[in-house]
Amino acid sequence: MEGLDALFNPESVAVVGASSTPGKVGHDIFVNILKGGYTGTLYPVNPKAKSIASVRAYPDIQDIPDPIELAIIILPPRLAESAIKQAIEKGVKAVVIVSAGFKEVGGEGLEIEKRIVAMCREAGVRVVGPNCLGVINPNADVRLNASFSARMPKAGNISFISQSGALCTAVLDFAADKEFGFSKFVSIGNKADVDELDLLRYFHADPETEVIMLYIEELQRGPEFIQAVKEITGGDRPTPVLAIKSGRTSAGAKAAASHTGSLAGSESVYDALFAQSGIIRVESINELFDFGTAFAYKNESALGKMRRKVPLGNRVAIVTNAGGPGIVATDMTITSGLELATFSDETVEVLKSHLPQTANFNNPVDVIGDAAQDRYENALWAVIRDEGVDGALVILTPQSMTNAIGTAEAIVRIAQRSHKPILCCFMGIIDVSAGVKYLQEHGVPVYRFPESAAKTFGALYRYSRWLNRQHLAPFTV
Amino acid sequence: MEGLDALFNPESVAVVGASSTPGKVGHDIFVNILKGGYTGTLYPVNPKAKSIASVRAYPDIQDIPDPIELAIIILPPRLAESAIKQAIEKGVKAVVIVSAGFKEVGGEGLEIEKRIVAMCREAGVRVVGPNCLGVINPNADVRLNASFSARMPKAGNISFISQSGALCTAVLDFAADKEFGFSKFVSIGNKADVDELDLLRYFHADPETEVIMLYIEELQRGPEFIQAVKEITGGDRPTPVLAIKSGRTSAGAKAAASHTGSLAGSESVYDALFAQSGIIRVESINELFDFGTAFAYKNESALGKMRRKVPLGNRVAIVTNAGGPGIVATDMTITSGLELATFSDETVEVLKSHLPQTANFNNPVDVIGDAAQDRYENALWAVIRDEGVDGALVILTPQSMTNAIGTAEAIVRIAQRSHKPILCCFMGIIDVSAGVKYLQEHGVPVYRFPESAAKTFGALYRYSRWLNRQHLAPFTV
Amino acid sequence: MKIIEKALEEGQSTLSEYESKQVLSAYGIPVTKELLVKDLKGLIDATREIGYPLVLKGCSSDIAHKTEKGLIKLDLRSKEEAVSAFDEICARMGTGTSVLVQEMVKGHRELVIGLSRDPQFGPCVMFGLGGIFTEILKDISFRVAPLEKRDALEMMKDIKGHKILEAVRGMEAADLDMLSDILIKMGQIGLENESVKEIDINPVIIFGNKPVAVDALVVLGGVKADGPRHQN
Amino acid sequence: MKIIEKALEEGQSTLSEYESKQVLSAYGIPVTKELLVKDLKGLIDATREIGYPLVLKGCSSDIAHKTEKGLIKLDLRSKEEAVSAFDEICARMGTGTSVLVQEMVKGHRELVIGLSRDPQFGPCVMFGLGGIFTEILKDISFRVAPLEKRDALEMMKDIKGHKILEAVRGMEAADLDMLSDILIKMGQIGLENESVKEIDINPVIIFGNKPVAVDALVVLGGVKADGPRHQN
Ligand SMILES: CC(C)(COP(=O)(O)OP(=O)(O)OC[C@H]1O[C@@H](n2cnc3c(N)ncnc32)[C@H](O)[C@@H]1OP(=O)(O)O)[C@@H](O)C(=O)NCCC(=O)NCCS
Ligand SMILES: CC(C)(COP(=O)(O)OP(=O)(O)OC[C@H]1O[C@@H](n2cnc3c(N)ncnc32)[C@H](O)[C@@H]1OP(=O)(O)O)[C@@H](O)C(=O)NCCC(=O)NCCS
Ligand SMILES: [Ca+2]
Ligand SMILES: [Ca+2]
Repeated sequence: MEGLDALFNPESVAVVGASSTPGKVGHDIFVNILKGGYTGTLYPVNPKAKSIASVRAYPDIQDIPDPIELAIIILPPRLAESAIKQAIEKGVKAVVIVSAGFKEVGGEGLEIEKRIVAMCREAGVRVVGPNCLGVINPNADVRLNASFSARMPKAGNISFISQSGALCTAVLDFAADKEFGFSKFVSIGNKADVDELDLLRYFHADPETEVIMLYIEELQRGPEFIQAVKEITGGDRPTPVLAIKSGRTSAGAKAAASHTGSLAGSESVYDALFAQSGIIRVESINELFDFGTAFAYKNESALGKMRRKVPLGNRVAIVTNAGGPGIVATDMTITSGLELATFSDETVEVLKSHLPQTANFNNPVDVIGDAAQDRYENALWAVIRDEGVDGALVILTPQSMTNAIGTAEAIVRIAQRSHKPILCCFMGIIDVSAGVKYLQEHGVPVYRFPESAAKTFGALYRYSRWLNRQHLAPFTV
Repeated sequence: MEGLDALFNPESVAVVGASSTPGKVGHDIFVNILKGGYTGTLYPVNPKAKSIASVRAYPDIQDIPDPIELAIIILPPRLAESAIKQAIEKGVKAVVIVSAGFKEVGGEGLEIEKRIVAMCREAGVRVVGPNCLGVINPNADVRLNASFSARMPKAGNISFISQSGALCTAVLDFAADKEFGFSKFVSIGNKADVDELDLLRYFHADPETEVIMLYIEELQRGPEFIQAVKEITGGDRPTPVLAIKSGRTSAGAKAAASHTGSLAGSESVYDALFAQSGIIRVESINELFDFGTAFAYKNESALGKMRRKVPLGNRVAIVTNAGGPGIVATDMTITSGLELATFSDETVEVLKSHLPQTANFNNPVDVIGDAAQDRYENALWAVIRDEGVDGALVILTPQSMTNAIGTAEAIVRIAQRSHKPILCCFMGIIDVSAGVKYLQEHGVPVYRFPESAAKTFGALYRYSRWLNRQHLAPFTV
Repeated sequence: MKIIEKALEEGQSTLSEYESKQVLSAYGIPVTKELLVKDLKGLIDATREIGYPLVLKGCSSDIAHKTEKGLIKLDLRSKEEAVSAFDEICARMGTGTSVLVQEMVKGHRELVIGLSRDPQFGPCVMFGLGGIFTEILKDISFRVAPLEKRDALEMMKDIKGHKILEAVRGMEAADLDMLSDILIKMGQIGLENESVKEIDINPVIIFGNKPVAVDALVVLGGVKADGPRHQN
Repeated sequence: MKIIEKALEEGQSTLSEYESKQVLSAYGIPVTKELLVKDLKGLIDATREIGYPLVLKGCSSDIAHKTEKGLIKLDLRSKEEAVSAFDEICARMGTGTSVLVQEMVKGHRELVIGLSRDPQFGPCVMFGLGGIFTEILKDISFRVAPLEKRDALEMMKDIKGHKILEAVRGMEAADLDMLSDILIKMGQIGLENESVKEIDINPVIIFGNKPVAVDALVVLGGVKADGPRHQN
């Protein structure tokens, strides 16, 4: 893993092919690292320039007077090859090759790529790329933004691995818009050396990564993948993996002698692979973010340990102040393989003692449009304590008596006292924004629409079944 | 329809129950109308206040010295009843009852609601609500924001009907965020008088409405609904209707003697109803907006007439500058019931003459990462002219040579010369925002993710099949 | 219809299979060739008329789930088999039993066609995969009556297993015109007979390319549709 | 396995139904009771051993789609029926024909269990709805071999029609342990026999609550899996 440490947490970085012409990739990436506030030392390498963005440049990586841990290569293939030779001699631990024109174009590009990998493996140097967007580590100790994206994402506890560079940019923009934080962010391009499995293992071991997101077009390894990932997603300190696999329908039916053969598209195999290795397959980028937030949701247990909030069963309680969104949530709850919990008589009694007559005391609990925070607090506390309830969805729509921030505070108080997951839907952006912010700051997942909250609960439940499965002895499921 | 004109385009409005206490519904709605820049005359009615938000108040609607077309009632049920009696005497043409506490609580509330409706029908006065969020018409000639929402949406050509008031607020916020415009916006609450069918008919006749969006929990009418809506969605000047129907799974299986009886949940009936009346059922609010934009997409024909862009078939061409998103779009294209078009030899030749060797000349066309606008323009023009192509998806990811605005201009030029729909996906918010804005201003639908564009194309194709079906003689399908 | 009125007078809440098929037949829906017999002589006459292989079913309006009670004898190929099956059914059902003698329709494709009554929208027609799959897959679609032909064609396309109607595995494509016609007529039965509450035709077997109603159940007691709730 | 090696030597690209089932049987997968006969005497002996009702099938490794050629005679109930069916098959197939005499397994529930080989991940096991529904609904799921028991149980739950395994319509719930066992063993066949490229068992009929392989096809010529493409 040492090489990968140098990738995400290097003491020093050389950008080979740094350019002083704005708009060139070699310029922009250099400037993004510089402006991102990288905490190590950054060296531009360029044979013609004296300095790049005011930083003294070196004609060759070997001219740099200090040791270099990571080299970022932004040069066409042939130049890249000789630059990497020199970087190895310089003693780098890892290289990131951003440039395109390698395996993906075939011919000489492919040959050069092979030679580079052979050379690096021989020297024990890890290679990311080529044809990749770069690497980001927003952690305050590092602040490395070696990417095309001018905006460094917020620090968080979710790591992202992408096979598509183009998608990375879109995801980073999307994340910025949602103030979504990342632990590490890496574009793997052609996967000449470092691939998804290396990174899954690294992030599993990484204490700053709670959830791994993966965008993949094809996997690189064979059957070993299942065994290895099973350990990651369901072993001792499990890390959930959420994946988007594209290329779903592209595999046409093959000519085969048997029905089985003709039905075995690569997509059915990927579904199998994900099911057997405990990866949660996700349909869209929106969902990736929705699920990610909830999978990272943790709580301090009575013993002072942080533990992930996954439901022990599929019985959901809904607390809402409006009928319509309650129905929408109910629909999606059922569709997502969950059930509406049935409350104990005692719970119903408690609800009756706290809510007005016109409220609904059964699931979904309607605290009625004019509910302030106290009704939410009492109702949520009553249902979350019920033994027949495995978690709750709290829906708030802005109405005249609504106190979004007060309700958010109440929810956080209860969430801290219960190990059961509580997902929120605060509808509307403007009126409820203070409440939303408070929930986010306290790690409670909050969504804009009830469908999203319910669907996410379904994914959490799927993962909890996987954890259960992995911790039971085989043959007792 | 006269009563409904008074609802959306009144010369004068009285707010009965206007209040000077900020935070009270009667205060906020009054102020929202006032600050929204209503072009007619606005009168607060309040027995105790001299003025509300600096506007002279009247103790009673009958004290207003001028004629009143629309009365907005924000008083508890009993007071509402007598206020409406006086409004009728005053000669109003329509009333909107915002207050809750009527049919939905049963008992006296229900009785009062019945009496109000009877009284209004007798007098030929239309009633919206009760228990509704209000009415909005952002058109510059009217600018009526009689709602809880402080922000008036932009003017547009899509009208929205919602049975859930709570959802309205969320939708308005969401729309504001996306700079999405509305023609008319109405919350129908208990539907004591005006219901979805009245409004569908009204919006069909409304020249400012091109698309109708509907959020519904249950329909009010019987079989007549199908006949009436068929005319709207598939008749002479068809207006597409996009609907979210919630309550999908809530109808549990009934006890029935036959299998058919036990399988006939109300949801299967709604699916049937929508299929038979040509309503496009939509799964989420995100989709509602995605589809809405494309359904409103029009083009000036050679004769100078604006015509809606719907594909004549399901054969889609994809033009992209990145492989990954191209695959994602291909997947969703197939999943949405579409096909990837096969190009004629001629088209392939034209593509070859304009694109570099490493490009992909078959569908999806990959113009390669370093494409500027000219490659997009040449490739798109080549494929859109192909007789085997019914429309196109254009995907742009920000890369070093990308010219988002130039590409957007090229797309608009081509879109104006072709009747085939062209949907775009410009990934990323920041780098491509100028291009996105240009497309939006020129009415070309643009999405953030390729899935959305492909799925939307699928919905357009579904609608085009419906139009076809309705314009063929029966028994020849 | 007479047969329905008679059953209502006699307090029946369902029609027997025989009666149900008479209703369908009256609307031109193709049903199995069949005769109701009460004794051995009737049986022999009926077998001559219908020909082997045939099916015997103990017939009564009370019995909804015949299969489970061993009152159905399939694919009988000779007089001996027919007589012994008849005796067995009579033994199980007691004296005065009516037994339905029915042609055996062979086909691999089983569909369900049904009618239900929605309180708000009135009669609705159902189409889907039949046999045990009706329950297991619930692969069905509905349309509100009256159906246009294009509604009927679309509702068949709507089910996931719609390929079953195509030429698969060496079988002919099913006759979609005949199927549409059945669906339209089911709607008509619902519209014209307020006392018909529900109908199941399950299975409709595709014999060659022709649909045949092989089993049917008409449930009586149809409530009037609420009618438009709206009183504009 | 010997039987496979022999077939490969003889240049067969598939195993006959009889050979295929011997492979399955060797791995403990329950198959129909059956005998291969060449003449009338063999037929009579075999019918005695297996008992009526039974099935005759013209047997050859060349014929993948037997049904379409009229070489399958189902539900034969007597010596006469068996003999006339035998003659008909021989007439169609020519001299030296082998005919498979097989017990007739009755059950309403048909499943498919299969094996395929992914170039990257190796042998994969398939489970799904069988009979004509395999093609029509494609309601199937896969797992990569080797399967754990919980993989097998989950893959059965994964199909939309998984209710078919429950107690429906008066039928017993299917024996999930036996089914899991078959699925696990299919994976094992794939892992242990590189020359097996694909297997179809279709249908597996649930007889009572027990699965039985009623028809089977083993396709030979399995290429070795690429192996891990990664050379770390
Ligand atoms: C690698 C790549 C970015 C180079 O493109 P370019 O900017 O046109 O390259 P240049 O030849 O101008 O080289 C860049 C700089 O490196 C300098 N350079 C040349 N040889 C050098 C060497 N041996 N060492 C260091 N710098 C060198 C050049 O002088 C130039 O600097 P300047 O602008 O100050 O003159 C381009 O080939 C490429 O691959 N682009 C695609 C990248 C991509 O999309 N990746 C995948 C993302 S998902
Ligand atoms: C109607 C409703 C808003 C009234 O609530 P409220 O603000 O507590 O009502 P009040 O009794 O204070 O009356 C409001 C104003 O009308 C005035 N008023 C009283 N009688 C009046 C009359 N006959 N004519 C005019 N104004 C009158 C009051 O004096 C008061 O003004 P003030 O604040 O200046 O004193 C409330 O009952 C309600 O229904 N709320 C729910 C609304 C809702 O959610 N709708 C559905 C959205 S989806
Ligand atoms: Ca970890
Ligand atoms: Ca219109």
